[in-house]
Amino acid sequence: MSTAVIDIPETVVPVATDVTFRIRRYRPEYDQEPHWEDYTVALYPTDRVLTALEKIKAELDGSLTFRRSCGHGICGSDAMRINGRNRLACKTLVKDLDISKVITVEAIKGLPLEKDLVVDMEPFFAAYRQVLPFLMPEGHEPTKERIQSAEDRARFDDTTKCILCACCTTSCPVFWTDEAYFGPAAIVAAHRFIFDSRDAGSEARLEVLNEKEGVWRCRTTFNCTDACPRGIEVTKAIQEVKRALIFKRV
Amino acid sequence: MQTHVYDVIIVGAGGAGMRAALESGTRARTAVLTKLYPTRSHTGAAQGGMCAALANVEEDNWEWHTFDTIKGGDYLVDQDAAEIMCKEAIDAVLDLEKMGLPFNRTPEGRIDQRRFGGHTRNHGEAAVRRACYAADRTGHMILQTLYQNCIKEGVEFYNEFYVLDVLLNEESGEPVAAGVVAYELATGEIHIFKAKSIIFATGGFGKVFKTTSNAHTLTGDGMGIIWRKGLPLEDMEFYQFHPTGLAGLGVLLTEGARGEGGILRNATGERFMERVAPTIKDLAPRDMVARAMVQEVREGRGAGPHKDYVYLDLTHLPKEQIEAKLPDITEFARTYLGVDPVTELVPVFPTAHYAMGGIPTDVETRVLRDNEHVVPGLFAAGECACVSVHGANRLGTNSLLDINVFGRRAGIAAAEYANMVDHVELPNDSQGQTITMVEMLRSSNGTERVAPLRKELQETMDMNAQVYRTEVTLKQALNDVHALRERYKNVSIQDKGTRYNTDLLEAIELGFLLDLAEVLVVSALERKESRGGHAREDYPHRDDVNFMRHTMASRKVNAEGEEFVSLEYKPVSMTRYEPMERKY
Amino acid sequence: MATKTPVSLTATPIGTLYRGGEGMWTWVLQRITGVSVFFFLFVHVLDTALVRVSPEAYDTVIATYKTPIVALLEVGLVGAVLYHALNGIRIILIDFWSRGPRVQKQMTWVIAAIWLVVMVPGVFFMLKHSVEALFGSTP
Amino acid sequence: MSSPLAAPRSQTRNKQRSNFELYGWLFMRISGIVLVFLVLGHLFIMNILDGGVQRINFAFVAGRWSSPFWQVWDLSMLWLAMLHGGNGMRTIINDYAERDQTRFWLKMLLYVATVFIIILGTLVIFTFDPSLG
Ligand SMILES: Cc1cc2nc3c(=O)[nH]c(=O)nc-3n(C[C@H](O)[C@H](O)[C@H](O)COP(=O)(O)OP(=O)(O)OC[C@H]3O[C@@H](n4cnc5c(N)ncnc54)[C@H](O)[C@@H]3O)c2cc1C
Ligand code: HEM
Ligand code: SF4
Ligand code: F3S
Ligand code: FES
Repeated sequence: MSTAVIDIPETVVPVATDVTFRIRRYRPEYDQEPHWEDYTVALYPTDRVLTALEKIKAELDGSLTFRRSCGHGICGSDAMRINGRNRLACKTLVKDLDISKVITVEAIKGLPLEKDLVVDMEPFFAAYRQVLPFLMPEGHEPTKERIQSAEDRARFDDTTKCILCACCTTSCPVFWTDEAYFGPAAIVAAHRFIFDSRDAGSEARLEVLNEKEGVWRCRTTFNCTDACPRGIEVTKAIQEVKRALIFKRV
Repeated sequence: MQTHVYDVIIVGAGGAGMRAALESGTRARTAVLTKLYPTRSHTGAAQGGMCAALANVEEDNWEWHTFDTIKGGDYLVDQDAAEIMCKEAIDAVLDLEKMGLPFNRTPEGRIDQRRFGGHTRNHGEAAVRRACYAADRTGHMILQTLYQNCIKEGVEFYNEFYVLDVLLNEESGEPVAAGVVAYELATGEIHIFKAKSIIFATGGFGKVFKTTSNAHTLTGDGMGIIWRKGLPLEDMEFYQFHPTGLAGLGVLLTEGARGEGGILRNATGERFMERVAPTIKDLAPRDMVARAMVQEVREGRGAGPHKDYVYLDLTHLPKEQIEAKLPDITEFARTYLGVDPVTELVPVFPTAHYAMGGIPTDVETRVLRDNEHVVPGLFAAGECACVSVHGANRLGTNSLLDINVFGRRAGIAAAEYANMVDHVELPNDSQGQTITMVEMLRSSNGTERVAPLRKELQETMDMNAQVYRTEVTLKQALNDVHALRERYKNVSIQDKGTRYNTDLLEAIELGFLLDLAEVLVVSALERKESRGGHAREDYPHRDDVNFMRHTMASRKVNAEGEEFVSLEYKPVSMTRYEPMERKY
Repeated sequence: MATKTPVSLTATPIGTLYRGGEGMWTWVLQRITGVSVFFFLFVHVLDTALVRVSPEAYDTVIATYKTPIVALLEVGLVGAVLYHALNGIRIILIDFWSRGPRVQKQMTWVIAAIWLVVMVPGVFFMLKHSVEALFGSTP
Repeated sequence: MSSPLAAPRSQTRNKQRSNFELYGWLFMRISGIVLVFLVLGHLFIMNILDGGVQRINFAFVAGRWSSPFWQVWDLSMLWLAMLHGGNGMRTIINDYAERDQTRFWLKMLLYVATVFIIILGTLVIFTFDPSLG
């Protein structure tokens, strides 16, 4: 009874290969301008780009600077541009990159570059704070929990997954040229509350997003959706907010 | 150097820190100092759930929850604290719901609950549904919800400020909290924060181990700072190894996976937990499951090319259930191991997970300087604290509960204390020690590098102080740690700049890790029994006669000026529950 | 092996080009075609306004439209407007059709196909006129 | 909200209640749909139907604008296309002009040019005198 018939998976022992990373370096105290530098380290196919950066910092150049914490795609610290696309270094595996070529790594675009792969996140969080990302319920506080049906809960599930990594906002061509644009991440945060059946504050949030730098700035380029490491359908969420505005206001 | 003055300073913006901030922010002038942006804190990684006897899906009560917590903690739990936590659990969950946390719902629209390891009905009869959850990202939702409410309340944050020292002053010969010293990552500047109350909520120190579910940044800074002040740390030998880490990586797969019906199997496909815990099988407490897994591997029933892991089997669960309730861990397995849990077995092995020990506090979260006295103005909550509600082994979901219940209590206690007293004068040359430490590291030409030292530390800890320990292995670990501490004196860094110098901070963090590793190992050596997460092969049984007591370790300096770890003990507080043998 | 080499040859201080997907490139094209058509329209209204000046003036300008070079430009214009219109419809579907965002990549390939299907005969007819005008209707 | 020393770039957004951007966005879609028929129809007739550009001359135009149907067609095409294109250009200027000054003047230029063309075109269609020929 207790012994089930199972297929024992076959396992191959991986080998390490040399991989070259071309990293865009900028140290404000020494460099006038950012420049590229190549580093070669031995990696296993299952290693993450974050592992490579850790290795480079440990073995080659301790001054290489980047943010990281959780190491498995949950804290949102290590958004960077790997081979021209925004990704989390800890969720990008060596085996998914073409290592016959040099792999480029650079900071995300559109936020002020501070050092190497570190950018100033304050404008990003400022936009987030402005969409009133918190529950604004109505009426008396119930003694027990508020009731919410499973369907109502599912309505905004996708956008609760956001880890505020900024992959989306800094992949958005509109944001690159117009830093005042709230950006997809802030809209995702607003969406999470606008479509929460317990919330009564959508009016105020929609008001903010109806401004010049709000949702109407989005040109549906889908870079945000492609970049989101949590698989959130960002553009879809933005469109839902646009439609909510249209059907409320027109 | 800048000086800032607040009523309450909270160090750490994880679940505990922000829950505290929400309380103290409305009562007193509060600032939160955090080395990470708040939403990067490791509370966000917690997956499975947060327990409270809501009885939304089946009969339950907080008294059963208390019993489970105490039994799960192998009777080293302070029972008065456990009672408080389990009683306040219900409001803690409801508060979060009112703040907007999107819990999963029952068909009636109530908060849904699921099973978790060690949580039982009527004192161990059968597993009970007690864990409130939001898919497998409960911690993420808690962290986000708390941060969102901090924005709502206008809590002040100092992001990427590393607290490196706590300032104590003497008042009639007793230490009193006066402030903290922080290093601003962006500029390299030192800041002094003068405060009446200080709450430490800095999280765990899993990075002393190599295989861990913990973040790179969980380096036990808060505990290390307290330690260096000569204040005690409690029960540091009790470290929890979570059974289901992705093999070789340590990335966690929540116990909720077994709560949903997942089964552990060895290389032959046998459900070995049936042998170990016939009643609740795979949902036994973590220490027991982790030991059983290590036994399977040791006895040659491990799977894989090196026979060094076992399997977590979810393949019999409906795909929809896996995708609805365990989406994130499914993705982890797919991303990092290329294994699809819906159709394949997932290789798992215990991973260093949670520090039961930490800064000793009373139930009002006030930090103890010995068995009786508190340090006025100093508070601690969350994983860095030891109340002790987890005793020798924490039950799954009780930590998210702990950070909410005691985080809240800390916020209230700290603010009320601050409203009663005046600022304490800062000690002379407050920033001196920190500046010396930073400058020494920055200017050192030593030959040692941070990364190899850290690696060697983690390797010896994994080898010698993990799930099973003996006198021999622990002595080995202690020797290694001592040698590494010597070499650390000769460490140097490559980045000599002031802005965003993560090289420097990693060196400082390594210093804390080395200190804490030593405390862990020394405490473990002296606990000659097996209890909860501390399993000594040379003393395989629990010894209530000699060791039903908390370890209180503190740093002392002997006549020759050498530092050493001095151990004292504190009685366990018992109310209603007599120690029994732990069987499930 | 672990090595470190500064790259001096490709030392571009600017970052790499962002490797966006279909969505980004269709938008870039939408923008380029939109602007081109706008400027064409500008000129086109001006030249048409010559009908108010005199028939001769108008006919002289229109004559330049009939040269092969301009005929090619004209093909470009039709291609641009057609693309812009098709992609415009795609965008509107993304906006108002709830499944739109999920199938936007497929829609990109659909409009590419329609564009080709229309342009191939279209170009043929447009150029046929110029070719005939240049070389006489029977070659 | 944020710490006293941080907040370097936090923008103050001007809070004017207006649905202008919303209407602009809607207008782009609605005019787009109408333009599909008008513009594509126009191009088809002009470039492909018997003879294409080759047959166009003063007389051809005269023939067409003697019918109110074509007058309305061309007039709405002119207005919709210019407003649609003009609004599109406004977005583009908002995106790429880096300084507020530049942005302001570019937009002024755009508005003047657009209004000029619309008026000119309208005048031409309405005051066209086929007898000139
Ligand atoms: C993968 C994983 C899954 C888990 N799942 C569960 C679960 O399902 N249920 C459960 O109950 N528990 C779970 N736990 C345990 C639980 O999540 C943690 O114990 C708890 O979140 C700790 O919260 P905290 O607030 O104490 O610390 P953290 O969230 O770790 O926060 C620490 C904070 O301190 C700050 N900090 C640290 N050092 C400094 C310094 N020197 N200066 C300034 N700031 C500093 C950091 O910036 C951070 O903000 C899990 C843990 C892990 C690792
Ligand atoms: C033929 C039918 C047309 C359709 C269906 C159409 C549709 C669209 C749509 C949907 C947009 C996107 C607006 C947005 O993203 O908010 C757009 C943008 C634009 N259109 Fe059109 N359009 C058409 C014709 C024209 C014409 C004739 C012109 C020129 C006068 C024009 C110029 C522009 C410009 C300049 C933009 C802005 C591009 C940008 O912001 O990236 N369009 N069009
Ligand atoms: S929406 Fe996705 S990409 Fe954007 S911040 Fe959130 S998690 Fe990151
Ligand atoms: S990338 Fe930008 S343009 Fe819209 S669809 Fe995403 S926000
Ligand atoms: S390190 Fe946390 S998301 Fe990558």
